[in-house]
Amino acid sequence: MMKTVTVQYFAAYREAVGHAEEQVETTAATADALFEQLQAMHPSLERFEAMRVAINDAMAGWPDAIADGDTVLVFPPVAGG
Amino acid sequence: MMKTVTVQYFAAYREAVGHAEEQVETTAATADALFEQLQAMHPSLERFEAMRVAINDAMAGWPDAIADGDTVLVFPPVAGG
Amino acid sequence: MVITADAIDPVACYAQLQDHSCGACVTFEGWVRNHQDGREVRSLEYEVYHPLAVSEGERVIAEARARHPVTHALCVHREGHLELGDLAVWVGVSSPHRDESFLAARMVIDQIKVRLPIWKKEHYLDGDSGWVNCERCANHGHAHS
Amino acid sequence: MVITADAIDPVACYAQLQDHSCGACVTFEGWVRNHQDGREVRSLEYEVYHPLAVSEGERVIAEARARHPVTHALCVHREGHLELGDLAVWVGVSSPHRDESFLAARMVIDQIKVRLPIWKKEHYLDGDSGWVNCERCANHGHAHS
Repeated sequence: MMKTVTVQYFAAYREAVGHAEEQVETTAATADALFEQLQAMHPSLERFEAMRVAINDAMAGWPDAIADGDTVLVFPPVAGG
Repeated sequence: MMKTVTVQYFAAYREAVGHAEEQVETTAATADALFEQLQAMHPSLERFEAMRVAINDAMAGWPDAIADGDTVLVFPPVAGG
Repeated sequence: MVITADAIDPVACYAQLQDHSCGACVTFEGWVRNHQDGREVRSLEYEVYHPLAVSEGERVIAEARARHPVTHALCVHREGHLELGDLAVWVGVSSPHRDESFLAARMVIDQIKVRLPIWKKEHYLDGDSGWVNCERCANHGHAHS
Repeated sequence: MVITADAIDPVACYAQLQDHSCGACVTFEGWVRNHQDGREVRSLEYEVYHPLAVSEGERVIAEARARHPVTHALCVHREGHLELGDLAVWVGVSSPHRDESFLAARMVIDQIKVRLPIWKKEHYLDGDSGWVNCERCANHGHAHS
């Protein structure tokens, strides 16, 4: 089923992609499948073990489902402190 | 052999004995034996496992020897911090 | 959990920990250091995603308090441009006895560093700059302060 | 190692830890607490035997630095009369990375409390007062902050 989600990129990912936000049409069932599609769209988007995802401003897991209208935040490895 | 040592008492021991310093004539070979003599002189002087001794301004052990003219510091259990 | 673009005032933060029922106070400060993995650092930027940095920071503090019962626990993190020696993160804890304060402070900073959506870009003395990967990042594993 | 009859100024102490090679700073403060073993405390006195408190304190700091290499490590302890909330002891450490600072600060305060010739007399709200035995004292074993 085709969904439209808003994807937001941060820090190194924003610089790799070249913009902070985009609308993406996708059939991906999970955040992880969506990330694969994003990598196909942006070959510079590197996969890291420590990358994280949030859906609608809540921390989520990569196997979590995504729904039409979701905002998906793609976080490269964090480095606070 | 009879020796003369200066004994200094601190905190709870000073209050138990009633003064901070005294000259003591002793035949005690060690600090521990001297403490037994001090307890005989001052029954209020309580033995604690955590009590410590210093000889001539250096931390010492209770089995350490004492010599004529030494200054022996008798420390009740410490409680810094 | 506070995220601020202004310089952190550790004295003002510390005042919030004071409590006559507490005999112990532990603070941790993260400072901008002049070297990282053998490179000389000139300055850095923190990028923070506020909504989740605050909520995840509050969760970290609540978890630390649940495991190590302390009376007060606070954390403040900078965002924006920082110079060498600047205070990047402040963690402060107070409790009746010291064991809980040490353990809670350590747990808070350890978790803050790996869980909050905060990213650090280092500017090097040689003119180069780069995003720092987190300390548990498998691809570029190395220890930070 | 500093023993002082004046109020400890944590900001002045802290300034001595600052160093651009350090990314971490841990401080421990011991405060006068309003309760001890179920009794309400009003104030206290510290008695210190200076020559050995200073030399033993320097030894404690040197041992902590040998085990946990840190860049700066300082300890200041009060003597005399202290009121509730007063700063009784301050330990501060800075190092490139945080692990060493946490471990050294903890080791310094743990050893300061059991090794330095410092005694604490508590004045209780009920008018009574008494010398506190050290936290490892077998006769009256109990934990302090």
